[in-house]
Amino acid sequence: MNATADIIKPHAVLPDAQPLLTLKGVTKTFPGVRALHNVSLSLYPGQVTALIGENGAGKSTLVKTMTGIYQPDGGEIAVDGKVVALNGAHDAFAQGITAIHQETVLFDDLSVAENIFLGHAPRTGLGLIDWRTMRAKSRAVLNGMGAGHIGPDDRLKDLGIANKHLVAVARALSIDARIVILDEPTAALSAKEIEDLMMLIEHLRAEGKAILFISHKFDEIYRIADRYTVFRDGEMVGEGMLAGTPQNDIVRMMVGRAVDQIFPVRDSQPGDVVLSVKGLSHPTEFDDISFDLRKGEILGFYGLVGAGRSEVMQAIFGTTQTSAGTMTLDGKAVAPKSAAEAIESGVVYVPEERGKQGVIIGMPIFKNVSLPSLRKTSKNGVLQLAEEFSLARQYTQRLDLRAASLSQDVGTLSGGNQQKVVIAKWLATSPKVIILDEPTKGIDIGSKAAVHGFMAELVAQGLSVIMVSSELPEIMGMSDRVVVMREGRVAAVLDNKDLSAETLVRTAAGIAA
Amino acid sequence: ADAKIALVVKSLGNGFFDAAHKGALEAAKELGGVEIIYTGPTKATAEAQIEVVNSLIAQKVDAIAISANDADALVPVLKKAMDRGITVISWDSGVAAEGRQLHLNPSDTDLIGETIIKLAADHLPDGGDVAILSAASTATNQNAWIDAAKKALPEKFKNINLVSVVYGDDDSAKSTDEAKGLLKSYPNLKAIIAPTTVGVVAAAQVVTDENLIGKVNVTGLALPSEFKKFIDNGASQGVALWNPIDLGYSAVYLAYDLAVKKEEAKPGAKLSIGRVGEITLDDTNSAPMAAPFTFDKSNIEEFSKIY
Amino acid sequence: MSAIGTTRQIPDRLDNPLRSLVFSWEALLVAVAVAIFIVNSLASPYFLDVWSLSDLTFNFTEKGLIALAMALLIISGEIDLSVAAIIALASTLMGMAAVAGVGTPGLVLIGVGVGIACGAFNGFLVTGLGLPSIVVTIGTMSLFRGIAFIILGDQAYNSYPASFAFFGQGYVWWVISFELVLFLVAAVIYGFVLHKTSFGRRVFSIGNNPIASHFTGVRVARTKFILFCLTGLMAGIASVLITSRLGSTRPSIAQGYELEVITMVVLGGVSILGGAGSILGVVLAALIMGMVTFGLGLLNVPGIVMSIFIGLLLILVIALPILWKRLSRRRIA
Amino acid sequence: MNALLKNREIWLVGAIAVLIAVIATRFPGFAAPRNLSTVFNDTSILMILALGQMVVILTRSIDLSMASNLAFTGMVVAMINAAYPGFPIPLLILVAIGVGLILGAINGFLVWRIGIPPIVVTLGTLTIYRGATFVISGGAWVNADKMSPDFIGLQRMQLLGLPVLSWFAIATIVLFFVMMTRTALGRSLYAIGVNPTASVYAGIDVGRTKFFAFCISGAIAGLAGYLWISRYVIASVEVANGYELNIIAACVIGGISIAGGIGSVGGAVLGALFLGIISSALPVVNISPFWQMAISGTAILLAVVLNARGERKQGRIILKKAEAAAA
Ligand SMILES: Nc1ncnc2c1ncn2[C@@H]1O[C@H](COP(=O)(O)OP(=O)(O)OP(=O)(O)O)[C@@H](O)[C@H]1O
Ligand SMILES: Nc1ncnc2c1ncn2[C@@H]1O[C@H](COP(=O)(O)OP(=O)(O)OP(=O)(O)O)[C@@H](O)[C@H]1O
Ligand SMILES: [Mg+2]
Ligand SMILES: [Mg+2]
Repeated sequence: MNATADIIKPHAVLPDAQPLLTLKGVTKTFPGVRALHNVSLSLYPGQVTALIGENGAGKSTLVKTMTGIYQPDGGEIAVDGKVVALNGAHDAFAQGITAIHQETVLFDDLSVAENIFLGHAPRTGLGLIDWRTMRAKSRAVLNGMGAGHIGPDDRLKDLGIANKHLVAVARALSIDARIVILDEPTAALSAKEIEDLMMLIEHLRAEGKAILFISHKFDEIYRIADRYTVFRDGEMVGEGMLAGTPQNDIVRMMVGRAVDQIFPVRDSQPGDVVLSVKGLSHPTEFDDISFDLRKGEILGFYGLVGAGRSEVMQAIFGTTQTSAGTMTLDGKAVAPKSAAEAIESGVVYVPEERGKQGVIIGMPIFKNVSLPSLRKTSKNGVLQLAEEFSLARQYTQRLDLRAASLSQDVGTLSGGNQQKVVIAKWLATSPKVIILDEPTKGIDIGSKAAVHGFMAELVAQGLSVIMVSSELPEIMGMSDRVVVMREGRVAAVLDNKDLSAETLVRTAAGIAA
Repeated sequence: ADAKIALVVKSLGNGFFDAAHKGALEAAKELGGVEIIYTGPTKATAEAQIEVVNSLIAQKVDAIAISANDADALVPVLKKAMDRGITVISWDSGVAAEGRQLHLNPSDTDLIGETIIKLAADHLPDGGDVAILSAASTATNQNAWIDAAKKALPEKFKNINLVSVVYGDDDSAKSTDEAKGLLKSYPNLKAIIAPTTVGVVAAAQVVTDENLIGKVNVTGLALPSEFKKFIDNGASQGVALWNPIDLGYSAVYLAYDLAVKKEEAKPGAKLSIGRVGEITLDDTNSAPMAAPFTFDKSNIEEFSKIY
Repeated sequence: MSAIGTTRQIPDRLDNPLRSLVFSWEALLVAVAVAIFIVNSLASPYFLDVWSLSDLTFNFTEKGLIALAMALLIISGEIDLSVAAIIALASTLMGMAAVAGVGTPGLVLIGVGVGIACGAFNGFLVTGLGLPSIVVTIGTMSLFRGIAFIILGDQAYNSYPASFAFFGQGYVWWVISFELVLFLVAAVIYGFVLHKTSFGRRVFSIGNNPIASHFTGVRVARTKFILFCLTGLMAGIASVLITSRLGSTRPSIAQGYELEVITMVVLGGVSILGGAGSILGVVLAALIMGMVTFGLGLLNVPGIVMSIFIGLLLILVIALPILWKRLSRRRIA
Repeated sequence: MNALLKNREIWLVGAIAVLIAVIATRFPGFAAPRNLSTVFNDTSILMILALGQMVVILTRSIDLSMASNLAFTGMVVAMINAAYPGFPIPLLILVAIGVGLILGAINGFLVWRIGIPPIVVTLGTLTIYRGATFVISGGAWVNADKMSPDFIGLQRMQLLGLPVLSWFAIATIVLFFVMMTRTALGRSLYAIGVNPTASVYAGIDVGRTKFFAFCISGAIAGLAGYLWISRYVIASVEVANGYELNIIAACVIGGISIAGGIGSVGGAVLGALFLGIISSALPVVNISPFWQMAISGTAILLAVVLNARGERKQGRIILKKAEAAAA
């Protein structure tokens, strides 16, 4: 690997700014993985620093090191120029460091107030928890960030995903922090909520807090950040002021090469209707969903997060039961009552929640791939390992899986590679329809291109693809037609020829043109 | 040693069996050249006792003298022992006839049944309600005594009314709960008869706790050393038992008679048991040792020092 | 790192199979078993005797049979604490039938049938109603044995036909008992099913991630239901054996067996959290537990003291690999 | 009102009231306050133990060794009392709590530092602690006549109309209530059960908190050891054998989720009371004791079904129409 040649020399740091927090030579190793290697980073008051890097570059690991959840193997962390030891999250609180982590890490069965104050609850004179003050303070924090509709006594369980995210933000703000870290805070948010969050970040910056912002979305980064730091394979490979740095340069630093961000050009000529859905309904989640999917077509599903797209897909896949509606596949009526039946008929689903619903962590790659095809690889129910290996190799290599061996636990792979294993397992079943739910969510730019290229290849071979995505460029770049969903219903089915982003967003949000 | 004799008890730790062990050692010394293996499960179940017997078979002991947790369940393994040439006798709590060569009853079953009722009746000149708190529902000897007691009631104790039989499983907590239940359900209860050393202590403690001394008399079979307290405080007017030391002594003697002296156990046979005397086997090859002995205020002091 | 597009051959596996065999859990158990065998032979002159060794097997065959099915159940992420109660209920109903004059084949059918029915009941509560198996089976544990107590109370059944004695007391050949043969045959079958069939593969996948398995077309509920039925079946078979061996039935039969069975399974290297384990490990663990209890029994050590050894063995055998891994990691770092 | 109906404790109180009413129709004396206070006293030890178990279950763990711990500590204090009858009882209680705590700490240490799953650890110590009871006592029982009058008498003393044993239970309940609702440790116990990962992020040391949970259940088992032995006046190896499952059953009936994070002091207490009422009522309403096991098994199953219904996640409502209908 000859990467140094591509690295752009860091810009000079502004001389007048004193960093609030500095990391020097931080190293962190997990068994078999060097997540951080000799990393340095500075955060400045009143500035937003964007941390950029491919999946697995070590960004979240760095966040966890800065918040005391991981202890570095080497190097030092200094706040205000003084070296500190962070032996747990409370040490980080004490230093005024707070973070919204990549995973929403909250307590479903506890109240909002407690979610905000757990670990640093106000005490009475006797040292007991002072619930009254805690509620009052929670209300103040929530009101202060324009989230007054959330009550301190609400159970977190009963909140929607966006509100949960706001509670996470409130928690971060409840600590009088000087350093605020946001690790992919926008991944689960809709356009409007992202906008609110951006305002909040600007507000924090104006208050003089030092902010670290992590995202895979370049529009957000250019919108909010002042500086950037780029990581690759656990090393810091570049940093500087964002203004004047072209996106392409940053992408080159990230992946060590230039990446073609253009979506694959396809000569799409959809054929006959393969899957036809009519009036599919669910008591509470969606209603009267109808659409057709043609052979060799990529049908995009667009909508705001929570529009119910995943539920519709799971109904088609047989894992959610419907109350009304019919489906035909290749002209034959189907009504799958389980995933097994759907797979049998040729419909497969790459779920949104990869770790929970997609890969089976604890099992090696080849067993993950062969699981839905066991009938094919085994003889009278008796396993044939050689068959399984060859099946797994065939499909993972087509997807350019990066793995040391096929017997490696799938849990040791990066997110993008896990996604490839899930796709491989479905391809091995030779499906007619493949449903991809947010196929590139949280996936870095390189893997993203691979997945997109692969989708193009699939439809060229005559498969039909449904792609659920909340990313406009992806929807517009990949789909032949787009189904827009809003609040559990189909708002429109649009042809992708000369479709404007504005139309899409307006339809999804229900705003008249 | 010339002979290895295993004394298998229902459960280890029970004072009654510890006393029997003493007697067994005494017999071994008297006979000479006898090694006693004192063993048993900690939990009084048949399955656990079977594993103990299995290991004794493997050790090729000469004789097994067992007080069984279950009259039937132990039969197959004891038969196996006999097939492998081991002398098997039961004592205290017996096994079915095909599982042993002879059975040594601590006393005559009918006599015990009658005695435990009599202990209560003696202090109830006008009659009244009594209840029995037994050990495990599977305990052979207790069940035999209760049957005998039931038989004796209409014949000899017309004014005594047995209202209930409950089981404390020789577990002090369960026995306590059952005794309390009896007192609650039968407010007119005059006596609790517990023919087991664990149950009788639990019942006496309950009567003491509920301030029913003088109203409810606890009686049954008890080891004097464990029960002295309740004779002293009046919770009990008197209890009965036989001498466990003699019982252990006799069991070893009989096992020795059969295993080493090659005496034959058959109906009518007379066998000597050293200082205790001699027994005659009945047609089920069993024999009683001695009449139960009653302990009350007059003699408890003296016997509580012995066992 | 190669450029995108060039295909690389991903090897099937990296580690040497021989090496992983030597460092496997089973190897550890074999070492423990051999050590216990040697210690037993040295400690007691009676241990190395064909009849002793034959009698020894009775200490684990019944529990071992249940442990085989329990291993699959625990690997799938569930547990069944009611197995001993199933034994009691099945034995009670067999006793009732025997009193009514049912012959030996009928009794076996009843024992096995009751076992399956109880297992199906557990399976229905867990998979049909979606309840946690640990609490469900704590409940059915009381319920099943409770029914046995209601039926039998303080009585016992002991009028089994003479031919019924064969299952728990009979020998197939010389010192080889029927129970041992049954256990070994069942072990081979279970080992084959778990490790060599697609059913077994699905059991592992369910244990590792039930949701993803469900999304991959594995019929999770059905598979778990089958596993509960299998566990019930094995408890039913064990009930036939133990009833035959004791020649009688009490409602308190097999009390406390459930924890011994689970100990056996865990000692055999099955992860209590599901997703990992092997039948060979369980068989070795059964053998180890049998040898420890029998060996100490030969020295007339009370059963309760033996249980200390079993408890220590359990914790040590689980702790050793964890500590070993930690140590070797520290050495590398 | 709605919130009130959702409250598990209210349901349990209702169930217990119905149970008492049903029993009272067959045996009127049962509902008398005097009798109910006796039932409370009889259930005290189970309530105390259930509270200790609750703390552990909340953290997604389980302590199967409580009954063995109880037997061991009970034997220790009984032997001390037999050997030194003059040893002050309050000190002896402290010894019991201390010994129990040490045994609990051993469990906690193995869970925290070695990382063995709690069910495996306590399955092991379940047999080890009971075996140790045999070893220290040589298998011999300590009988009532070897115990000092104070040892036996303390819990039987009346204080404000209730036996001291009941006061032990009341004090434990109050202490646990304050601990679970008002202290950082109590809230941490809930938090690590609800979401262990989030707890780490909130600055809670999950392993150490579990360790404390086991220490608490151990100390409780120790206290219960003294109470048990002095109540049933016999210390043997077999004391409370198999009782661990009763303790867990009380927690389950009380709505403490085996998956952790859900449960309350009130629930544990009521769950124990429910079992206590059943076992004390059966004899008086003349139901054969042989029915007891089946009845409590059924009660456990019913409780599990009902609790699961209460916990079942309400589906998200996306459709506006459905939302209106549901409101
Ligand atoms: N707890 C852990 N144990 C082992 N390996 C880990 C652990 N956490 C992270 N890693 C590994 O460390 C590397 C860096 O992971 P990290 O989560 O920091 O990446 P990231 O930059 O945040 O990626 P993403 O953009 O996908 O969030 C990856 O290879 C990951 O697999
Ligand atoms: N109330 C909630 N609490 C937690 N997570 C939620 C909640 N609502 C939605 N989510 C999560 O947010 C995501 C989107 O929800 P869902 O998939 O049901 O709707 P969708 O319109 O299909 O969304 P998407 O555009 O992400 O596919 C899912 O990952 C879901 O688990
Ligand atoms: Mg990350
Ligand atoms: Mg979705």
